[in-house]
Amino acid sequence: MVNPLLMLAVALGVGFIFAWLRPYAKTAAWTLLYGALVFGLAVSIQWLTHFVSGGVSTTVLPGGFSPPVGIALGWGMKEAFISSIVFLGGLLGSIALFKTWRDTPSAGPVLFLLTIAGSIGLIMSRDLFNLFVFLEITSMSTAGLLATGRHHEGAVSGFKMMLVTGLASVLFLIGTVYLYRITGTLAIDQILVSPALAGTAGFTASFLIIAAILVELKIWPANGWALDVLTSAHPVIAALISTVHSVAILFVFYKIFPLLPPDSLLIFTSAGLMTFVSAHLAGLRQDNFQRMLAYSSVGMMGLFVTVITWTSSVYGHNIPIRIESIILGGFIITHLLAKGGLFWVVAHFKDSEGNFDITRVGSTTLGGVIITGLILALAGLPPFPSFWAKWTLIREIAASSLPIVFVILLGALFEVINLFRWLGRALEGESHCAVHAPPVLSGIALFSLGGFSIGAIFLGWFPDFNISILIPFSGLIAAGLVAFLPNRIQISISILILGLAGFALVPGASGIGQAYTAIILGSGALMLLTKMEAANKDKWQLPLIVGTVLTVAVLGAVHTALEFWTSWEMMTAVSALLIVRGKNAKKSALMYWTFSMAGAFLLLAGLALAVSATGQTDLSKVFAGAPSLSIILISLGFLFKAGVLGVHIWVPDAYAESEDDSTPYIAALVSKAPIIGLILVFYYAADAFIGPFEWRVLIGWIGVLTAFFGALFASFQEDVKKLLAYSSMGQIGYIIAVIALGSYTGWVAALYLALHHILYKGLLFITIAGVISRTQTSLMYKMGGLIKRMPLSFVAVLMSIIAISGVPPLPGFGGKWMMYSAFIEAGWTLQAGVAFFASGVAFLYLYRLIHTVFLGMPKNEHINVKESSIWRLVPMYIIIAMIMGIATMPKLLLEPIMNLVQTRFPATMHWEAANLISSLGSWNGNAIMMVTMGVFMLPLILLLFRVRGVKRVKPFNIVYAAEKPERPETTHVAHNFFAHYRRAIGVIALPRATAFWRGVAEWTDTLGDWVRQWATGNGQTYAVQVLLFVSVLYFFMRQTAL
Amino acid sequence: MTLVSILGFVLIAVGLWGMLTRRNLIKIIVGFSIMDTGVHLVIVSLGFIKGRTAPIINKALSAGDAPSRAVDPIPSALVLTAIVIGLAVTALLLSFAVRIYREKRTLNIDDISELKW
Amino acid sequence: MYIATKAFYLFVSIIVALVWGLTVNGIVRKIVARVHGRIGPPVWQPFIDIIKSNAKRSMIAHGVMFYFGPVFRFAGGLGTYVFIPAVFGSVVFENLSFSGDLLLVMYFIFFGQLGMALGAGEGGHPASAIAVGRGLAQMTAFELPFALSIISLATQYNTLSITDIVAAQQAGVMSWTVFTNPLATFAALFALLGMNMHSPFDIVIAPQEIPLGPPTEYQGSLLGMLHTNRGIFVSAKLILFMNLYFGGALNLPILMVKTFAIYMLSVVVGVAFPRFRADQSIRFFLGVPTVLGILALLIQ
Amino acid sequence: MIIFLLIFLGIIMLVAAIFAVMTKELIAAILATGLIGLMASVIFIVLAAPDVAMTEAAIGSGLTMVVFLLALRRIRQLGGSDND
Amino acid sequence: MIKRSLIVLLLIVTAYILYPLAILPPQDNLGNAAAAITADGVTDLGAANLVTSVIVSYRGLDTLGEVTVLFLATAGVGFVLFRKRKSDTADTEVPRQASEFLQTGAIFLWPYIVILGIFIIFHGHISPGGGFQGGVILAMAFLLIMLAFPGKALPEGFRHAMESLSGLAYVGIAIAGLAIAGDFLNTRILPTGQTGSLISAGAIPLISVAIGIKVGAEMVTILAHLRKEEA
Repeated sequence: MVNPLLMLAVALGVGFIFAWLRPYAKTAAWTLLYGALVFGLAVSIQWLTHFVSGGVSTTVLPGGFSPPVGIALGWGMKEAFISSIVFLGGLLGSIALFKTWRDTPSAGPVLFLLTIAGSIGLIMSRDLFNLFVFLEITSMSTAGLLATGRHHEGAVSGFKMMLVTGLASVLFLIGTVYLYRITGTLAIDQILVSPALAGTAGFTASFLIIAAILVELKIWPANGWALDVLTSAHPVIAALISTVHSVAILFVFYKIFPLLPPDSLLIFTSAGLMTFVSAHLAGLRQDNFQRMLAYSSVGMMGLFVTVITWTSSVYGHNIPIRIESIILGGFIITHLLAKGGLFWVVAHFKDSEGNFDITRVGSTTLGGVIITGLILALAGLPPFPSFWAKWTLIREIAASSLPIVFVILLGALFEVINLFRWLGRALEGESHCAVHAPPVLSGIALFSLGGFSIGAIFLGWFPDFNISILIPFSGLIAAGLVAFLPNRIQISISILILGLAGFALVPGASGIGQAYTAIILGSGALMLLTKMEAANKDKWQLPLIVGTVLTVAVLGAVHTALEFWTSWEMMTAVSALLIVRGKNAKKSALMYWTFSMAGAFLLLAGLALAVSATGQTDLSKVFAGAPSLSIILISLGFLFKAGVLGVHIWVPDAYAESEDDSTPYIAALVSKAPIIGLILVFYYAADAFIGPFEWRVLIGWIGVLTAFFGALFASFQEDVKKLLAYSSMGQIGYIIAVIALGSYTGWVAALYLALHHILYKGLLFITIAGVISRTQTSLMYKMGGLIKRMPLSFVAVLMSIIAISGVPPLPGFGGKWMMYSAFIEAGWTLQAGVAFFASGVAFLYLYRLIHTVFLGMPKNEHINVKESSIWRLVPMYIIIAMIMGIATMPKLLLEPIMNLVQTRFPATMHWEAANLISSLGSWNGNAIMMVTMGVFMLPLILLLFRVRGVKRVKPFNIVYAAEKPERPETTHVAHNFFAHYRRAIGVIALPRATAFWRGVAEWTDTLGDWVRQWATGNGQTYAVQVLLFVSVLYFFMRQTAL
Repeated sequence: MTLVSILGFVLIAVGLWGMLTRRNLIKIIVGFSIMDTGVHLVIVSLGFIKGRTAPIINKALSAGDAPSRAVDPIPSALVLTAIVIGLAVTALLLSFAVRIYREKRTLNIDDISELKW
Repeated sequence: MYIATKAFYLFVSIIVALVWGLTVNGIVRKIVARVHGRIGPPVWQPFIDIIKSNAKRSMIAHGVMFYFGPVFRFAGGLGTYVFIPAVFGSVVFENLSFSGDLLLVMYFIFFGQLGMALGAGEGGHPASAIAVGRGLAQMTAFELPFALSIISLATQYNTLSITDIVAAQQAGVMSWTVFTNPLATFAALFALLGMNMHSPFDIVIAPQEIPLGPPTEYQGSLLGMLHTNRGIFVSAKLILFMNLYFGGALNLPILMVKTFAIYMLSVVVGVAFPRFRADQSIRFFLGVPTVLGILALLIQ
Repeated sequence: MIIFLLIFLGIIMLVAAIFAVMTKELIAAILATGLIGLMASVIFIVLAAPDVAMTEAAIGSGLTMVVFLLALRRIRQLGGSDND
Repeated sequence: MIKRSLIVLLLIVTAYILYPLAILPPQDNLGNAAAAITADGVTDLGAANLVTSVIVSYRGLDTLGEVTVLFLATAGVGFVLFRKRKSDTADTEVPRQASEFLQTGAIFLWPYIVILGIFIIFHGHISPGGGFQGGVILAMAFLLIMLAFPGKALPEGFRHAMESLSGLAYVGIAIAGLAIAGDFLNTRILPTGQTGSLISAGAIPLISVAIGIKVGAEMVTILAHLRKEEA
């Protein structure tokens, strides 16, 4: 094995001669430079593999003297890992900078290389003064590098950095020499065991050292300088500082924090948390992408400190290597690859004036894919390493301290909102000038792919994770790879993918989940047929649709809590991406993302709590033994995702602004994810989970109120897609309410309603998408009289509104019947009343939907629209056939559902021939169908006898005297159709939730603004803040330590 | 020696005061430099033991006597390093100041805070 | 054989209900006129209307849905009626109540409303659309107390079957729901006022401003069918109320007496009060009647 | 005896330091800094650290001052003044 | 004013924090490390000046780092002040002649200063001084020339060569230690010789020389960078 110090020596040597050699032997100089980095990487990786396969850590003694007289350098697995990271980041960064370096002075590459060398020294050294020297090396070299930017900001921030790090190193130095004075040695390992450390002087000296490192680590509030530095530096340099350098300093912290007594760990944890939250909070207000990244980097450092000190406070010195590798390793790799990658993106897409416009990134497909990958990796989504890290971290913390979980998740929420906001902007720029994709881009692709594959490696550490859960990704990628094929072939392949996924997933699932997965995949495939109509304008859409269907479907096939959380996150991410593809969907998608993520994090907290409380991984056992609080958190998460009253404000926009062709999948399929989630929770959870209050009753009320307000809001919409969105909200409300009932009838009703919702909401959205594509508007009052032009669509809408409203004989009635029966059985009579009112109000919007679009006066501009294409009509009528089939033979569908539900609740309904008997009444779907047909046919036949006398007139030919209105639009009363209703009870339909959440957003923004103003930009103020930080920290520390 | 270390700390305080309150970049650097000197004094004072001599083996100090008669050589070594580093930092700070003046025509630290928030 | 017998019984039952419904309508019109101080139309005027309308040689159609509107409406009326057992214990008037329960009847009422609204919509006359909007809005409002009342009943009798509810009221006058559960009954009676669309809740029809309401565009046998439906639907509603709240009927005369009495209630109120605007009537139904309904649920 | 020397040097250094921080004249401040370095090197000799004393004299007072002055010179060339 | 009071307050707090350190009583015995060095330093390394032993050998990595810091400062200063303009060659022009007194003095003095520097470098392991001190003195000599004869400073190429090669030599000796004695920076690759004589202490003098040249060259370069004319 190569002596690890050689990495350092080679880097230093090359650094010394590069500048001199370059004028004489250009190629040799560059070869040496890159050679040094490659050498270092190779050595580190060689050692890393050595250690991973069981090698023993060693100590390197330069000069051959061991402490206390000499300097000891540690070299073990952690060191090798971090140094691999450092060299990898350095190598990639230097490649990215090559073009810049070619025509600037040699100092650039030299400083760069020496930063790497200094970082290696920081990683290896276990001697305090030696650390001081290497700290100075790295801070001098990074400060020098800041001048690369060629703007005065670089010099200004370099000055600030030198000022603050100078102050910090004075503190460090004083602490160091006093520790030497007290303990007689400079070696950390000897100091740690020295009895003299315990005294006041030892404490103070240790405190100074650690405070200095915390300042270098950019802990809030002493981090204003770092933000300025990362903002003003050349992005690749910023990447170096924020990843390589910071990680090295982090490792220093890791080595020295045991100097202070264990009681003080909580203070470090809090400081880290404050940094994490405040950075992301302030990041919310950034309109400079690089500065946002700076905040994000700072936040990451806070999280690192939290993780390190927290694990140490729980496990002492015996932190399980697996936990450390997953959490710290995962976050560090992500930090290096994803954050570094984003900084690179900035570097690559900067224009000649140094301005960065993120919309240019998304202007090419590759660019879009890359930035999506990087941002998702940073946001901690599967299968990237950070995802596993986040899961493990939250699970571990949940075992001991729930408040910390919430604080972390709050910060993480700010972060993901922030990241997605920028992703939305990036993907917006489809039409900008195409940027050709030079090697750097492929380098960034390497970054994200690297993250991806390393994430895959992480999988091996999770026995409770079945790889089949990642099938959606394969599907997404496969569908993406065929995006260049002609449309219809592409769709056929997509349908095939869904089928294959079905073969892979369905057999492994069981019970309700199995049925769910099969149904989702089947209906997804059916809806995909509609895409055959026309060539895709948007290459992304189809893969994302396939991904959405698959991620929603896979939820039914999970067995463990981790699998569930994974598929949930995938579903959230992919569906958000699908929404953001809409033309003006940036804001709506952000809102969707925000609420989905908030829900997901509640879910995560709940799951983590349940997993750590039960010590189980299997979903059934986890839920069965879960504490009440975790059940509450989990179901709250689902309620967020379901968009129940109070958090519904994302629903209309997300549905309305997503592409018309994507909406069916979101409305019909994605909306089922929280339903299956709730069902799974309550399926497995013990009946006694109710806890301090009747949580189920509360959910029930939330459900029926959601149903009511969904219907009410829908009645006041002018946009047909928003109307349908609120309608979905309402329908989901019913389903949630009956799930909350937790009774046999309720659950049969829930499953039945959910299945129907897929059918008729899919049907409606497909049909309406066809109408919108023909009329080019989604505003209902701009349509009218389309029954003449699109009769088949009219019939489809008619069928679905009859089904939704629950009017017999269509199957909607069955759902309503079971629902009321279940409510009344359970004694939830008031809820039943509200539900009934809701379904009454539903008539308003349903009538409005069909009337203003299809009936009434046609608009002049729509005189010549055509019927929807055959590719829409076929799936539409397949669904209609299914609806009719169920209406006639409800038993065929209900019997399997009842069998499924019987596994959880004792049956309270039974069949007598075609008659379904509940404890309260009976329902004979078959007979009702017959009777309805009969009573319908009778008058029809009577009327048909008189058909001779019928005189057909043109639509405008109205009013008794057959006069023609001059301006047909004046006879169109569709706008604000239910004005009187609004006058009567509109006051309860005021957008209070919207106002509330807007208030929350504004307050958060204001808070973020306030936090970020802390970074005044004045270097001297930063120095004062450092001193302030040190002083305050000292008093907190004293509390615990002395 | 306590007296010298206290002197060192006082110098650190004065330097710090200069660093934190002066507006002129050069004066800030002067403050920094003074602070550095203070630190050096503190370090050397820690290595000193009353009545002992420099740790150089010569006629006055035989190798055998060194443990009992020489002062601690390590703080001296540390200070040497620290002094050189201090100079390096000062030089770099000054070059930043020159650069800032060149770009912005000001040496007032309040005028170079446009990178805020 | 069974089906043929059943169909025959059903036919008889429907004819009886239709005739009785039309008669009641005629009587009420007469009474209202007298109260107003007019002579009023003859009692058999509804029959005349039907015949006259159907006798028209030609009719205008705006399209298929326009044509279907009255069919839906009439089917709704018929359907509602056939799912209600009209006379307790009678084989002939049992109708088809075995295939569904109270919930079915409540939702079948919507069937006709919806169909009519659609047909009227295709007519394209603004007055129709306005009227439908008002009608639907008012319907949602008065259905709420009615639904609360029904739910109260369902918990009271622990069944949703109409026949069972009637059976439970056979122990004597005091076992009628109106006495055992007066709150629910009154909530429902308020709702009935709305259902009958008499003054003060006749904004939907609003003969003066939007002639006739939804059927504005209809004439000829289409209008005739609507007239026919009015007869059968009135019967269905009244019989339903009678069954639910007033002990049902063991034979036709009792049925006639009870339904007439129930109908008179709304007429009396209608004559006494001026018309409400749509929003006023909505607020009205969401006020006292709904509170009554909620109390009925809570007090049990 | 030595203690008085130290006190004397210390007072000079303190005065110089306060002067350096307070004065408006940059050149004077720089010279005062150099003086502090020089005094410090004397103290180092007293503290039996001749190596440090040499270094402090050469670097702390000598080169540092030169570096300051050269930087100031450049600033002056750019039109800056000696006062703050 | 609020800021000032805050700073005063902070300084008081800082003083409070540092107080336990400042009042530590003077020690009367050497710590572990120092005791070991003073006891075994001479036999270990053969250098009479234990401070040099510590600098060059015991804590040689610090010194390598320190040299790197200086190198970084040089590179950084050059980089920060770099301007893609003709004025960068200003140090070859002669903007202003120094006084004759200075010129004469410089010519007279600088050989002595150089010799002093070299002496200090070479005697670093036996008497006070060493690479740093000597290097700085060398730099002073060249500074004198630079001041007296603007434009006649050390040629840039030579400076660069010195900087680079001395640094390389330092690293080379360190690696030689690894190759020969098995430890990076091991100075005992050469015989330790007679303590107190010029040729003794193993590779310490060699490293001192490398340090001396390196420090001298770096200092001169820093000064040269700073001396360039602004236009």
